[in-house]
Amino acid sequence: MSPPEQTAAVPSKLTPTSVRSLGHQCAQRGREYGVLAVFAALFVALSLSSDAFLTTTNLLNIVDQWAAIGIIALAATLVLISGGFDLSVAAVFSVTGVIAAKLATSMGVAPALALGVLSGLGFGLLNGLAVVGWKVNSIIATLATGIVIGGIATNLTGGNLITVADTGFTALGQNELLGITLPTWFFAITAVLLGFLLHKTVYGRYVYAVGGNIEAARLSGVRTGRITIAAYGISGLAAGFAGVMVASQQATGQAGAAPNLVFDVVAAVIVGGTSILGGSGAIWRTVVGIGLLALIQNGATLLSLDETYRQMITGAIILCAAAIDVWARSRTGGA
Amino acid sequence: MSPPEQTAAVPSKLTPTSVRSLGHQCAQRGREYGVLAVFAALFVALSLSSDAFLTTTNLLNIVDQWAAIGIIALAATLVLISGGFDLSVAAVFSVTGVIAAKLATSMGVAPALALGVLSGLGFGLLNGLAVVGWKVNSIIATLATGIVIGGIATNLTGGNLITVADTGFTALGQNELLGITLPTWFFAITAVLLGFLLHKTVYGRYVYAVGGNIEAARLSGVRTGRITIAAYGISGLAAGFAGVMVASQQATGQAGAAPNLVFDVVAAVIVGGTSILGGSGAIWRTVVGIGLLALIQNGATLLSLDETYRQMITGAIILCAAAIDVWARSRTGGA
Amino acid sequence: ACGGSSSSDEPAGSATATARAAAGAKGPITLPTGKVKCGETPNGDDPCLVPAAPPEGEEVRIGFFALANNTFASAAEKGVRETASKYGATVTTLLNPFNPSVQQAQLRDSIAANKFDAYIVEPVNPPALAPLFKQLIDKGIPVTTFGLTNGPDDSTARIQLEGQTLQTSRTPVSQGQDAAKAAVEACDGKDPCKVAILRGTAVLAFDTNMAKALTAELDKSSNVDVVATGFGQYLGGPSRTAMQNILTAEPDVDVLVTLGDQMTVGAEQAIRAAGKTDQIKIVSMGAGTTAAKAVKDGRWYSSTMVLPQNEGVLNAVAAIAAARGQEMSVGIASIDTRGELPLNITRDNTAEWQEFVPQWSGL
Amino acid sequence: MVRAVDTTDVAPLIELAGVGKRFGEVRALSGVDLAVGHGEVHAFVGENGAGKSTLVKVLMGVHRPDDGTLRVDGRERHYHSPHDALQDGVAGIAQEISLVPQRSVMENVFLGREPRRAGVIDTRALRRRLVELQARTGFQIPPDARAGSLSIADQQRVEILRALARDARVIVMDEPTAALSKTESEKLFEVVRRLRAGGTTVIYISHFLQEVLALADRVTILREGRVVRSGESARETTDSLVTAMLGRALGQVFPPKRPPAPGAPVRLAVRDLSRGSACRDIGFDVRAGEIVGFAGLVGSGRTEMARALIGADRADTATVAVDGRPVRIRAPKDSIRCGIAYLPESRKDDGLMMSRPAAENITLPHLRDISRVGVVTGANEASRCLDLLHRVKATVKGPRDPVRALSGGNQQKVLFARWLFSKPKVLIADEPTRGVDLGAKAAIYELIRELADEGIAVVVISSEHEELIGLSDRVLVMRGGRVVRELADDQITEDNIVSAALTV
Ligand SMILES: Nc1ncnc2c1ncn2[C@@H]1O[C@H](COP(=O)(O)OP(=O)(O)OP(=O)(O)O)[C@@H](O)[C@H]1O
Ligand SMILES: Nc1ncnc2c1ncn2[C@@H]1O[C@H](COP(=O)(O)OP(=O)(O)OP(=O)(O)O)[C@@H](O)[C@H]1O
Ligand SMILES: [Mg+2]
Ligand SMILES: [Mg+2]
Repeated sequence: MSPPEQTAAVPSKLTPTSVRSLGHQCAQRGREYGVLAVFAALFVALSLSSDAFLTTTNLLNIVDQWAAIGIIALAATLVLISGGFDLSVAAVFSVTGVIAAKLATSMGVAPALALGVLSGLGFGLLNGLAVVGWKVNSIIATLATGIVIGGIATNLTGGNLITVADTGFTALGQNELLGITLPTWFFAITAVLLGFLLHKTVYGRYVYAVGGNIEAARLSGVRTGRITIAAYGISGLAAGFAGVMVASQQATGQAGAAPNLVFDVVAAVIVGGTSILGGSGAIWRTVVGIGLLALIQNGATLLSLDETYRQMITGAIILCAAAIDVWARSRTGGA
Repeated sequence: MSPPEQTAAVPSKLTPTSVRSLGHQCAQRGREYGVLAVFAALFVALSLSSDAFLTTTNLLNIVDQWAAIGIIALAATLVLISGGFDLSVAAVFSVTGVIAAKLATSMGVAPALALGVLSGLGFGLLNGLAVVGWKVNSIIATLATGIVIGGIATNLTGGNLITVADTGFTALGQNELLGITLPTWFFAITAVLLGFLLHKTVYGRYVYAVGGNIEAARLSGVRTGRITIAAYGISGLAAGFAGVMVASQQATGQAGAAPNLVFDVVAAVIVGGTSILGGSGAIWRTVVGIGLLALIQNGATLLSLDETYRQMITGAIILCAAAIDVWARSRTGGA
Repeated sequence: ACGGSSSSDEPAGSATATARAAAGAKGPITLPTGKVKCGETPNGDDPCLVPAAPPEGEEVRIGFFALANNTFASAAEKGVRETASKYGATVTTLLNPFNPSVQQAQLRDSIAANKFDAYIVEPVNPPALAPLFKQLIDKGIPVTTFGLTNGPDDSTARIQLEGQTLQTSRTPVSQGQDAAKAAVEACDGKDPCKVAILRGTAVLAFDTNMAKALTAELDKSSNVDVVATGFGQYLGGPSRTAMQNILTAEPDVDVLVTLGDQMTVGAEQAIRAAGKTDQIKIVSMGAGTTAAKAVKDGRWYSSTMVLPQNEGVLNAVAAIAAARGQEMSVGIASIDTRGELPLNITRDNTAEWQEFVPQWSGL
Repeated sequence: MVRAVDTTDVAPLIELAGVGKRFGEVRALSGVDLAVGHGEVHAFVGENGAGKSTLVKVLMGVHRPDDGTLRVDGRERHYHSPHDALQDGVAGIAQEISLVPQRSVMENVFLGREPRRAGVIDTRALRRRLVELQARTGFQIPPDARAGSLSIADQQRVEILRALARDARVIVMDEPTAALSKTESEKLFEVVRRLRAGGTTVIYISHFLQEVLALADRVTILREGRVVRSGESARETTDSLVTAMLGRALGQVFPPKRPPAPGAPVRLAVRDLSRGSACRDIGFDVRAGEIVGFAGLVGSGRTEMARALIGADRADTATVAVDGRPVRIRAPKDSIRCGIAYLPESRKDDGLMMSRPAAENITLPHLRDISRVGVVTGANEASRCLDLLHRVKATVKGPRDPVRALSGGNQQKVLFARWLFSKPKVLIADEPTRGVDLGAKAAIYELIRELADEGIAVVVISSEHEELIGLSDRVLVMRGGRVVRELADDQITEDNIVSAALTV
């Protein structure tokens, strides 16, 4: 979020640019949305080339399918903006589903689900502590904790699926509200909540500051450690929630449930245009990034693209989207 | 490379510390090698706990097993130091093996192998061009090209294995020289070559400069684009070579041959202590990083660790190694 | 539009099914391995419940959902495509990288877009797909599954989803048990007989159950001793590594059992490099091209029969027939379609599979 | 809070006793005893590497001292982070500019002190307060500009605004005027005086000793991490400070001018250099042995001119000749090959590889000279770098230490040494003595003059008029991207420069 549209509050006589700043800002606004343009173009192209695309069912399906990855990616946006990486999300996603499914067989469904989600928060906070307390690079720290957590998941399942028949258990992932599946609602709610958190609150500001220049943030009195730990906590919570949601949807807890999750998540966030260097990015960008990946996959199925071409086209679109976004933004000289 | 051992650059009459600086430097040297200490500790522990560990066969086996990943990780070190990432190596690894195997069925073995390796170089250079020319973040660029290249591999194989019976084809991966397998030799040679390139040549200096401060490098007359492109080229070449080597070893070309390759490669480089921020790192670090991962895997089998515990212990050791390395280096106040 | 036709090194199946099949004709169905025998199927339904050929009718649009970069799926696809082109059907392939959500999405999107008249699926995570399958069955669109068992219980080939048209699977339990039989034979006369097992991964239920059945069966023989378990990711390279490490830890292994030919290839390299070719008998799984040759040459002791192309043909015939109105609900352990062929190919029973053309290159 | 300026009766606001701090084996501070009173302006002076920044970082909670105690209001404090210090009302500006480059000026200024309601930022209050603050200081920076896109000087101003926004009792300023022009600095002094009048204590670090004497009530001199003496500034003179800092008296700061012979050849000729609105139609000559100074207000386009000239930014039009031969410069490598060396104004952003040792930083542009077939030949490099560091009077303790571990001034000297490695034909130095202590400044001036004497054409861009006056044979004054005035010999005076830079 940027502050409300307004020209320079203090007319600066030093810069010859201030008179141009209104026009400049408009241009900048437009150009910041490079990735959105790519998304829109793909959307239109699919609408034209497949009758099945622009139907309520299909569009709702798309969101529902990407809800879990989306929720994780939204939280990952925070982590990336704070200058870190969370590669453990795939493992957390699996283990929380396993925990929920396993507990559901021995206790009430509701506490089982809740404990599954909370375990995600716990793993996330541990990640944060490792990164902050031991000062270990986040990629290596979360790669390592991911392996450990994956081991725990395997251990809990013994290599099997844990199937839960209880309809209470499957409600979270399968039920609908106003004709829209709960996962879709959860995705939307997460986007709004995290968008608010990141763009309107002091905590959000600090996330940007920590990622942009941690030393500056520290000097300004920001307790950077807490900010970072909280970001990993949120990431773990989101992965845990998504894991439980999918376990519920699939009525199954499974170790190694999401081999490509990390790639999808990172791709979604970065395609959206959030920088891996930290300090810049936005929630809407990740929503668009998820949308782009979702459209590509959906389109491939609808147009019956051969697998090999699907892969090539997916890669090409991601690359082009990133390039166009870079190009559009470079024209503003801005972030 | 840094200047040879020497005390205070400027014999400063002002500082009382110069007489102590020799001792300081020794201490600093020792501390820089934190990760090496972890490696040594693990090595000793394994020697004591398993009779089978400290045998020539086992040690040679270990190196041979990790030769392919090692070769790729060595080249990835260059890319990381230059401030980038190459996530496409797994796909390049697969496709070059497929290309070599496929061509070997229709042309001479030697040109088939050579073309396989060269295609890796080609893909690498294309990665470099995408990163430099389009200014796309390297993670997203190589993620995308990786998907495209994976698609090409699938397309070439049509989902099958490509088996090559020719013994000429398998020589590269299976033959021995002086009782040591060729892959082991190749790994050693790559380490020496890239170590030389990175630490002794002008090109190596430029790699550090580009990763350390690209604007400073540019203002110092470094053609940063070429340096970067070359780094990706080397990475592609290494992945290509490793891919062909393994295809030869297995007498098989296969799409999707290395699902976890990227994780292993990144883990090895970062565990060694090369920074993902660019500008610092070293070839020996990656050799040690590979060694650490290899010891963990070998040790787990020798000690018959249960799979789930193996995962947990692997993760824990990686995390500890990274933490100890950070701790040791923080004590120098240095890089 | 989809270029999924198989590559040149795939052994040509001897598909000679008669195109003159009358509408709904019953009788022995002709598969690439020859004619199946009816009525002798301990593990499931009678394969002859599937019509010999589908009735004639309108073009059937088949959606084929399987694993990407998977030789088993490719071989099955080949069977599907050949059958489809013979009986007036089109095939669209949608692959997933062993990812349940991707497969789920592909199915949902296809259902929403009403793309196919019949679905042939290799189900990655059956519980997740069940609601989608029910939706299809309710609409009268046939669903057939192959490869992996479509249901929570993968010890049986019987159909577990009501209304499903056909399931062919080589159940992990029977597969593990068959491999165990070969291993026990290989251990004959040795006491103790040290066995090493090479699995794919620890996180797939399919793999876990296969390994469980295998060890349970091996435990029944008092002389057999499982001394090591490794993981080869169903790939040659990691298998070689795992085997090298196993041999370092347990130098006097007598028998190696792997859960896939491709892993065996890697493990064999390690055995050869360690100079233990004569010491270790290799029991593999898949009966692919490589395996058939290795067993004939006496390098491997055995390989357990897997017939992916048969599964493809059966699925396609059933899917097309059902789409044209024929009703059936058949669950077949695909091994029951092997006709005269043995459960495990070994050197001793070469006579029984002299003419056998392997259906794939091996897992 | 006591608002009395008289500090004699009251316990000192800040008291340090026996404070020591080591980095590895480097003793940055040892046994520092010091008292800072309420409402005073207290200056720290000392050579580069004397420990000034380390000392204030201890006060600001950035570093934890290894030994000794810190008391604030008579109570012993152990700060774990700047947050703790801020709680006590101690805020500051670090020497190295540290802003969040991707975020706006407004966000940077109020970082850590956002007006909020239940955790939600009150954007309107934020904007209002910034306007107030800007009015108070006279610093005018577009509130929505990205901090990273500002010039160094503007960034410095944002830092100052941020420190002021804390409403702190103690404000530490570590070389706040290093990047400011004279007029800008004057404005800052006003602010400092007003703060003092309001009872705020200001700790002030600067290498501009006159500035220190004019502004500070008390001054503490540091050398080698120890306090030499601490006392009222009224009792000090520039010379007494220098003597205490260096341990010796400093002779002449500026070397005598030796203008080139009238017939000296023109080494650098520039015509029609334009780049957008930042610099327009610039033309000048520099002769062998001549030092040409570029003066102007901050933002007048001097840096832009230099960058366009050396090919760091693409010029719209440019005609450049070196030694009479026209050259085409499209990238910095071209200008280096033509013998033009450029010392950038921001050592952190454009100059140094912070994680690499000094020697590697020095030889970066000259690797071709110390390599054979692409292989760097090491020994030669090390010894030459040692000589150079010596020549610029840099104190570099561990040759393998990354330059990040050096004090700010020593970093600047490393950068300077870079361009002495190979003898260039033209040297363009953009703020060459920024953050350098007086002793070293004299050495650098000496060096620049020596280089000129060797026949190099030197361009010095500086915001320190004194420096331009003392050093230059000729001064060009820029305004709004154009060269508006050329001053030679006697014309080079403060008045002339200022009037040319300001007059419309
Ligand atoms: N983070 C650090 N790691 C290692 N050494 C350091 C570090 N910070 C400062 N030093 C060393 O401590 C000493 C004092 O440095 P400091 O930055 O306090 O000097 P200074 O007086 O501020 O100098 P300048 O005028 O150049 O800014 C120097 O020798 C410096 O190299
Ligand atoms: N990144 C930027 N974006 C927009 N305008 C800029 C940028 N950098 C500089 N400018 C503008 O270009 C003009 C010249 O700036 P320049 O930095 O060259 O001035 P200078 O005289 O060197 O002053 P300084 O002391 O700040 O270096 C000014 O109007 C300035 O506002
Ligand atoms: Mg300082
Ligand atoms: Mg400037």
